[in-house]
Amino acid sequence: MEFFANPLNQICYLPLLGALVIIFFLKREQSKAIKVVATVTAGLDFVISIPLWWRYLPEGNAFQLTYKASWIPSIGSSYHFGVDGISVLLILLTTLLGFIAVYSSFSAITHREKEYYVFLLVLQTGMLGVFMALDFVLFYVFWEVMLVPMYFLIGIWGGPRKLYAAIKFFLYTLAGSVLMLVGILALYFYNSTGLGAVGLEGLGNPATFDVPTLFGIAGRIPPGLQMWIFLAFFVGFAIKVPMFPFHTWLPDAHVEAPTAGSVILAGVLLKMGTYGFIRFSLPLLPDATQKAVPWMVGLAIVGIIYGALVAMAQKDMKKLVAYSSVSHLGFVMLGMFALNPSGLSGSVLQMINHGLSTGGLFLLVGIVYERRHTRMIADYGGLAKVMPVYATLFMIITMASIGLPTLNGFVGELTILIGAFNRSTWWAVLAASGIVLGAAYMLWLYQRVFFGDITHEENHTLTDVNRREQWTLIPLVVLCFWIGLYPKPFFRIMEPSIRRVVEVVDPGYLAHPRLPAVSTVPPPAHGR
Amino acid sequence: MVMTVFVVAAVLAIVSALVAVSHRDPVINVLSLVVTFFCVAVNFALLGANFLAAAQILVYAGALLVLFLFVIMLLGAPQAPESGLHRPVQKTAGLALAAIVIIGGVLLALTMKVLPPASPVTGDAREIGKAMLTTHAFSFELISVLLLAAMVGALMLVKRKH
Amino acid sequence: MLADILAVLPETALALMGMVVLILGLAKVRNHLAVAVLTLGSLLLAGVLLSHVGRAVDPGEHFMFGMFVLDRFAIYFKALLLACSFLTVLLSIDYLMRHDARPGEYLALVMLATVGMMTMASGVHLAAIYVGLELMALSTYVLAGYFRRQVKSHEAAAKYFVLGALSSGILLYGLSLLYGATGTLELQAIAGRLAQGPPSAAALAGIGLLACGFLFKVAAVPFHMWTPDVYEGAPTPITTFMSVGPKAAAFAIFLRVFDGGLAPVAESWRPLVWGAAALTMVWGNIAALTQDNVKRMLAYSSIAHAGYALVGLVAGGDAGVQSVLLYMLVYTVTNVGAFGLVILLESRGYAGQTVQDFAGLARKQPVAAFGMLLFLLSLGGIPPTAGFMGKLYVFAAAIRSGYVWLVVIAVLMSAVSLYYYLRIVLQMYLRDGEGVEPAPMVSAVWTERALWACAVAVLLIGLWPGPFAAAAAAGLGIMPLP
Amino acid sequence: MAPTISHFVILAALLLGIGAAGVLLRRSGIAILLGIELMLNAGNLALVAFARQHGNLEGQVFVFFTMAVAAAEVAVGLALLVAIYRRQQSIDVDRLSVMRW
Amino acid sequence: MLNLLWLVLAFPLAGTCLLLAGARRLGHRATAAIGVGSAGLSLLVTLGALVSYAGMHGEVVTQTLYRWIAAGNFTVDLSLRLDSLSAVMLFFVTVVGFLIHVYSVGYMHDEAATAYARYFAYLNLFMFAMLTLVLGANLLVVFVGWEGVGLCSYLLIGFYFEKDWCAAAGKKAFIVNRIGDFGFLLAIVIAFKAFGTVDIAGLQAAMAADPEAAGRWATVLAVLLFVGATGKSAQLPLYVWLPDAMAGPTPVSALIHAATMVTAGVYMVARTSFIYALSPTALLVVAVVGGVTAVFAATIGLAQNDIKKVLAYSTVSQLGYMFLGAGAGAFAAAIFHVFTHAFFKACLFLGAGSVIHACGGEQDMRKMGGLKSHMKATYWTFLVATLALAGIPIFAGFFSKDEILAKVFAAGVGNLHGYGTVYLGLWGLGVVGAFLTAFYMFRVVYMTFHGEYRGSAEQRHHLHESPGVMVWPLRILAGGSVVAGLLGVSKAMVFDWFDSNWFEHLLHPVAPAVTVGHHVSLGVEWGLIVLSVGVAVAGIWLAKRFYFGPEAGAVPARVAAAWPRLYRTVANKYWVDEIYDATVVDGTMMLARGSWEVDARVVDGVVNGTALGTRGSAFASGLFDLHIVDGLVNKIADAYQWASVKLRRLQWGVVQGYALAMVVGFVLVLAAALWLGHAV
Repeated sequence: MEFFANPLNQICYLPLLGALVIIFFLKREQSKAIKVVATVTAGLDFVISIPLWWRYLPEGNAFQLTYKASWIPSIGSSYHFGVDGISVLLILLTTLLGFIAVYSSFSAITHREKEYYVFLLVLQTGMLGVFMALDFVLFYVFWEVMLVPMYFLIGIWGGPRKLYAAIKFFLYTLAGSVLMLVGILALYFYNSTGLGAVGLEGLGNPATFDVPTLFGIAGRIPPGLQMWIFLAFFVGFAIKVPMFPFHTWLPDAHVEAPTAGSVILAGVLLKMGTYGFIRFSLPLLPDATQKAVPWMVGLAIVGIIYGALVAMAQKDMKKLVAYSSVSHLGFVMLGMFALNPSGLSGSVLQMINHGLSTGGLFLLVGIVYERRHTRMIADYGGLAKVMPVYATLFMIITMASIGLPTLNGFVGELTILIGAFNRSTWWAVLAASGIVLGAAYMLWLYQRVFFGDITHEENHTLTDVNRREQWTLIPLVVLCFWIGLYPKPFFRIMEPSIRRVVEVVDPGYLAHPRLPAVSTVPPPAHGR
Repeated sequence: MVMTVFVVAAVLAIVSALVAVSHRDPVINVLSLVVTFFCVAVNFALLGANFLAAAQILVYAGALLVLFLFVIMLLGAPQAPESGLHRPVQKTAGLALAAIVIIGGVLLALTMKVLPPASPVTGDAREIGKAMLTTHAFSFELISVLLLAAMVGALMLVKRKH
Repeated sequence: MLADILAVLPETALALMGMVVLILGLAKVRNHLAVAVLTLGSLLLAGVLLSHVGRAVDPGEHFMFGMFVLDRFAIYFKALLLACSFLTVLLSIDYLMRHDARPGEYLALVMLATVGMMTMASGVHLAAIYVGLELMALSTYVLAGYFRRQVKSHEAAAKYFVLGALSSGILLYGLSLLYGATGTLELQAIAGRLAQGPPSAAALAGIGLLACGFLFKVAAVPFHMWTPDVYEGAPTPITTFMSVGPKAAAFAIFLRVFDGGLAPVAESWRPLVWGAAALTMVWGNIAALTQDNVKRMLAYSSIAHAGYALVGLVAGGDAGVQSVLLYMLVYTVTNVGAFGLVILLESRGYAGQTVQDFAGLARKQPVAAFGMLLFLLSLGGIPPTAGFMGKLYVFAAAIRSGYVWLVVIAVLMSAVSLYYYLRIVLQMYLRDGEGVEPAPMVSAVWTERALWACAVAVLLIGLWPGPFAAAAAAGLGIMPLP
Repeated sequence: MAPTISHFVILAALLLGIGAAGVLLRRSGIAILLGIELMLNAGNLALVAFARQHGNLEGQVFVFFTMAVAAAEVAVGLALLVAIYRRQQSIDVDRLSVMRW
Repeated sequence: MLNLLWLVLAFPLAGTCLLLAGARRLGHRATAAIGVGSAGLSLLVTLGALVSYAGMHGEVVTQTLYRWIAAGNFTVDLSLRLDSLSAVMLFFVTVVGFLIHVYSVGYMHDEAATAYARYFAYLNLFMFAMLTLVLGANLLVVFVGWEGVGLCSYLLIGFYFEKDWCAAAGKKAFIVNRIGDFGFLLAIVIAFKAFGTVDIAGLQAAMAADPEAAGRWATVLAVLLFVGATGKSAQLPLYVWLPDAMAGPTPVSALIHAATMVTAGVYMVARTSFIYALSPTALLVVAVVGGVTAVFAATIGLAQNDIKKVLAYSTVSQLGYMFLGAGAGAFAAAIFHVFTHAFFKACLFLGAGSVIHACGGEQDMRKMGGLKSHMKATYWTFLVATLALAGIPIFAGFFSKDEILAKVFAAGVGNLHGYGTVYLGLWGLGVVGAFLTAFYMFRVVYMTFHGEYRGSAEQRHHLHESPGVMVWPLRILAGGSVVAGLLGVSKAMVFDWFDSNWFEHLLHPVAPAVTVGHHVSLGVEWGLIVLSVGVAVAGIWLAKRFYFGPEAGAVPARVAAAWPRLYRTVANKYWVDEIYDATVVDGTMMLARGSWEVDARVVDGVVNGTALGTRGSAFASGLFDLHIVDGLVNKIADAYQWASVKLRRLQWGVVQGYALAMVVGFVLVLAAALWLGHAV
């Protein structure tokens, strides 16, 4: 049937299928079989997602490989899948990390394996759906669906304070997303019938939740309404990102979640927030976006520096990495709200980078955690002697995360800085200072964990990474170098989609780019 | 003449109603309630609802009185343990609310257009019966089901064992 | 004349079958199962008749001298109510077996209550509505007190009775005031009179008291206080029944009377309902947060859900009504499922009373636990369950009418509500319950069937709401409007 | 002069209030039942009065129904009282407070 | 040949990969073969390239490998650029690099196989990065190399990571560098914003095309770039990492922290000289920082006893000279000094290395002495290099340093940009620095090689000359230290017979000097030469007075006793490290902890209160109080709990209570209905 002929549907629902197989055909005890099925499914999912890389044609339509079917005709919501350059990259990231997450859990998860892998696979379906959905209702459905398995992953296989972390994660994100729903509805009715009692005339178009269709009215939404909708979206997305004041669920969730959970959380879930901004807020609410720029950038920069500082104060590896995510995503937001091609492409690339490097870091932390069952930095030291390969891998990922040239982080950060600078000198200056701090806390971590003498007896007997663990990490390392050395293909894929966003949110920018800005304003006072 | 009848009936009704809800002895309560019902029946009559007046007396003064007394006897005429002292809030609030209800109701009544009674509809048996078997036949049937349900329910509730 | 008889055929049949069941019960028929199955059969029969009759008669027409209509609205609700009763009976069978109670009267009363509710759904004359309401009420009073051996059961019945009678007294007074103001009890005529000019004080007062009476039936704040106690004390199947059937019926008359007969003065009652809705959502959810007794927690949750449905009523218009219709359906399958699982656990020997009793259920009863998870998520409105779609429609309708702040309250409260739903989930999945596996007392095959039905419905509505929304949409706008 | 409609309605209001007071204040189940009956009767009286005012029968017929309803309610209520009395040798509603909070 | 330029980079990179991959399996020989081999190959390629480049008269060769970044309108190619400037750097980097690879074979021989492999891997990686830095055709590629060398120095300093202070030093180096890089990065971004390109040639063209904008941005750019330079080239105030960097293996110190990496800053200034040329302010800043650093570091050098520390500070000071020169607009002179300095400073370090090798890892000069007799070759080569550094004629250092001083003097007299007096003052500093340099270097020579051996007995037994593989590089570098200077003999020295300053000519097209109208007369020039030689000799004489002969070291002791505070201050490097720790480091950490507190208490607190509600808070305060010391949270949370409990308390079980509530409800609704109705 042609539903499954569509590659997106295949990619999205294959994990679900695997989950069902595990549920119905395997018993709790058959842990081996369960692992095999899970791994095969996830791996296959990655494999079948690879063709997107060339099946999506950047110079083609805005959304491609689309699949549209009637779903809830009465409210004009349809089952509409499709990808553009941005989502293609995120989908690939998701399938890759999904596979790695499954593959890396073999030895980490020892009890209730069946449920674990089921939840992991369901989670992946949810995430993929979010990146593919082109209908608001559908998007929202996937958006919330993936809360549940994540809740369980944290709550069942998490650390000591898992229950608290799980419920915090769930309620926090939920509270945000329900408000987003209100925003969606307001938009929906403005497009069609208007909002009665607040006396807002609608545009009288046929009611629809179809995102591409709604893009059509982007310009015509009155600024006031735009502001409100933007606010509603903001709450939903900013919590997910997480942006500065809304970030506190992140450390708990990250720290308590099992390794794979953290990888997915950092690698993909956080990207949903940023993806939401770039997919919905910017193209749908240009005026509000323009107005919000100072606020958003402010929060982003605070997040960059604040996150770095807090990370520096951590004694727990995972918490440190978690806060570094706050800092990195600050960069993503900064680039995004520079609202120019370089900034946006930088921020999209940085989403991928963060997925790779932070995902890698969580994997690495997970490796020693499995061996020593502690995440406290103080419990380590001198590991470089006993685990040289591990040390090398950790070094590479660290460098990637602090943005060393020839590694992915640098390209992203630089492009973001270029973009940000194009709007205002001081944004770039402040943000760049975050890079220094980044180096500081990561290297300090590295030093404390790997250098010096081995202070704890147990560490003498630590075994270096085994083959499976190596193979979970090597893909990430390769990608880090690839993006660092030859990011062009990535940019090429996202370029047109980003141009479309810019055209809407900053009309006339592309016509006469303010770049090079040999312009009238002296450097400090520059920016808008 | 009509007025005097009304006044007498009304006053009697109110007094007996007060007794009915306030006296300690349930038997007295019930009996004075019957007096109230009787006075209401008088009012019905004054309003030209003769059949209803009769029904009121039959149903209430007859059936319900008996039923109540029967139950009271069954329960050995329990003296309701009235002290009420140990729940002053309930008491004051209750009284206050009752007062408010009354005042509200009265004020409401006064706001109504005081038009002289329109052409007195003769609510005699024929009229009512006709209405009940034509217009309201549905409700009428439904009432029968309701009574059945009540009967079954009452039975179920008091049956000693099953 | 024939048309009249035809129109009321489902009710009639049900009532007659009820008497048959009653007689069988009194005749001390040993085979209780047969009686139960007969009940199910007669409910089905009523359903079949309903579908045929519904197709046969003209939706716009009034029957029984204008007492009774059989428009789509009525048909939708009757189908829903029959479904409620059907599920209730399914849930009751094992329960009755376990308490070796004779099912005759019990089942008969359920059927009679159903008759009452059905007449409420299609009454267009306040007298008929009132009588139907009383029929439903009386039967449920008795059912609540069905298990005389449990002190709670009696207490529940008594409380329900006293408060119910009080509210019906008030309702009656309200009716009479309305009658005084308009001179008629027939909805269409009332609408006509009210449309003529600004409502008189008497009319307003009547409307207010009417609203009170209905709000009591739907268990909205501040007329909700009976709910937790009665739900806790009543036999769980009856609790289930009360939480869906009468509530749905009450919403039916609420919609028909307020959005129909009283539509002309909507401006005077909409704010009332707005307040009631907001208050209900907040109160219900917050009170539930610290509730350890599952049945009471679900009681508060059902209060909160009444609040959500009221939001739809406030929204008004076709969209609003449709959303309420859909919401009632969603809420019914979900809530029956949740309570049904409590029953199932009881029948499997778990306490199922307090939240802690669910500890580790995921290990011991994976399927049951998953079902509970499904229903709780649906109650919380998490996709892809029915609950989400229900809320989506309600909120959409409200925003469309511009009640944004009401919706904001609603969504925030639904987020809060997740907290107490998750408390159960947390116990089931995240805690490893200790203690040995209790042996199932009796087979719960019927209960399980009911639960499977609900689970399927919840998922189906959640994933494919189109048809159901369409059905709800079909039950629109044919109410008597001036 | 003849009594007008509002006279009757006022009387109805008084009865309603008194009945409500009974429901709210008395702790004996029987008294509460009586209070309820009073309230219903108040409603009836008002109905009949309005029926007279509007000159149609609807009110009266409705009153007839409500009488039946009242009777039914009394029956069930009394049955309940009996059952409760059997259990706890009292019809004091205050003792019906096992379930709370 | 030139189109094979990328091979220069490819070989070391390949070496790195091979070594890292095979770290487990390779033995010493194989490792050495790969490591040295790759360096040698890239040297060969370099020589070939230079030969064929010599053919074309100093025009610029660029080779684009591929389009690296293309984001929005921000596009950067990965391209290499060979011009005379990069050619010079290329030459000595590969030469010195190769020699040090060779030397390392012997020096590191005692390391375990894996460590050995790791060492050479890092060394190759460094070569790769450094050459990228040199050959980069646009600022971004330069930056890649820039960061790369930073990383390598981090890795190599931390090579003995078992020693905590080594690791700490490594981190310090990287972070301090990072602070500098921050400036560099901003400069790149600004350059792109202002001129739409980061390509060096393109930038030059753009600035030429738009003088107005160029004028506006030049200072910002130049200063930011210089911030980067101070980080990399260890100038005030960011010099602190270099002395600590001596924690690394000595060859590393020689290669990275003396010959090549640290000069990257100077190179970068010369590379972007066209920007500095536009900004007098920037030039002045560079000159001042350079001059002050030169003397400042030299004074510290006086009181150090660790042989490598002394050399380290002398490096800092020499770098100061280079910047001084560049600041005076004499970019060619600066690079010239870089060039010569590479040889003699490498030689010195390697010599020191061989000494340390001989003394079994001893670095404290007070425990040395009299080594002259035990290790001839080392002594002589060391002496030659010292003379070069001290600026004794014939030796390389003399020419380059003198060139710089002369240029600075000229700038002073010629009142460059109206800052004449300042430049004169700087010249004075330079002269003083020359004196100090001569003094502390001969202090080293005397303390190390003359007098009696002061080490322990069994160390004495092991004293031995180093193996040939270590000595030959010394010899070659010593030779370099002698001849290298002849490339840039200033005209004055040959009495203006002919233009002998080949070096300046070579660099003129890429880094033209900022000329002063005024020309210094021949006599004055000779006066300067004599003066600088004079101070050098004086320094040597004083060192001999103090540290040679029977009562060696007695005088300094007396001096120290005379001015104890002064002595301690100098010996403790003016406590700069301590000050930095107290201010910058501790400040940051305090900030960090502070914000962590805020995070845990307030931000999260509010959340716990609102989002979780009742049990959440109970639950939270059960599990989370350790973080939430603050009452705020609990208060908000308790509010929820309180509300919930209160609402439930209203449910007090008495039916008439409920009835009461209901009636209240009736009344309220009634009132509301009437009010609304009439409001309508």
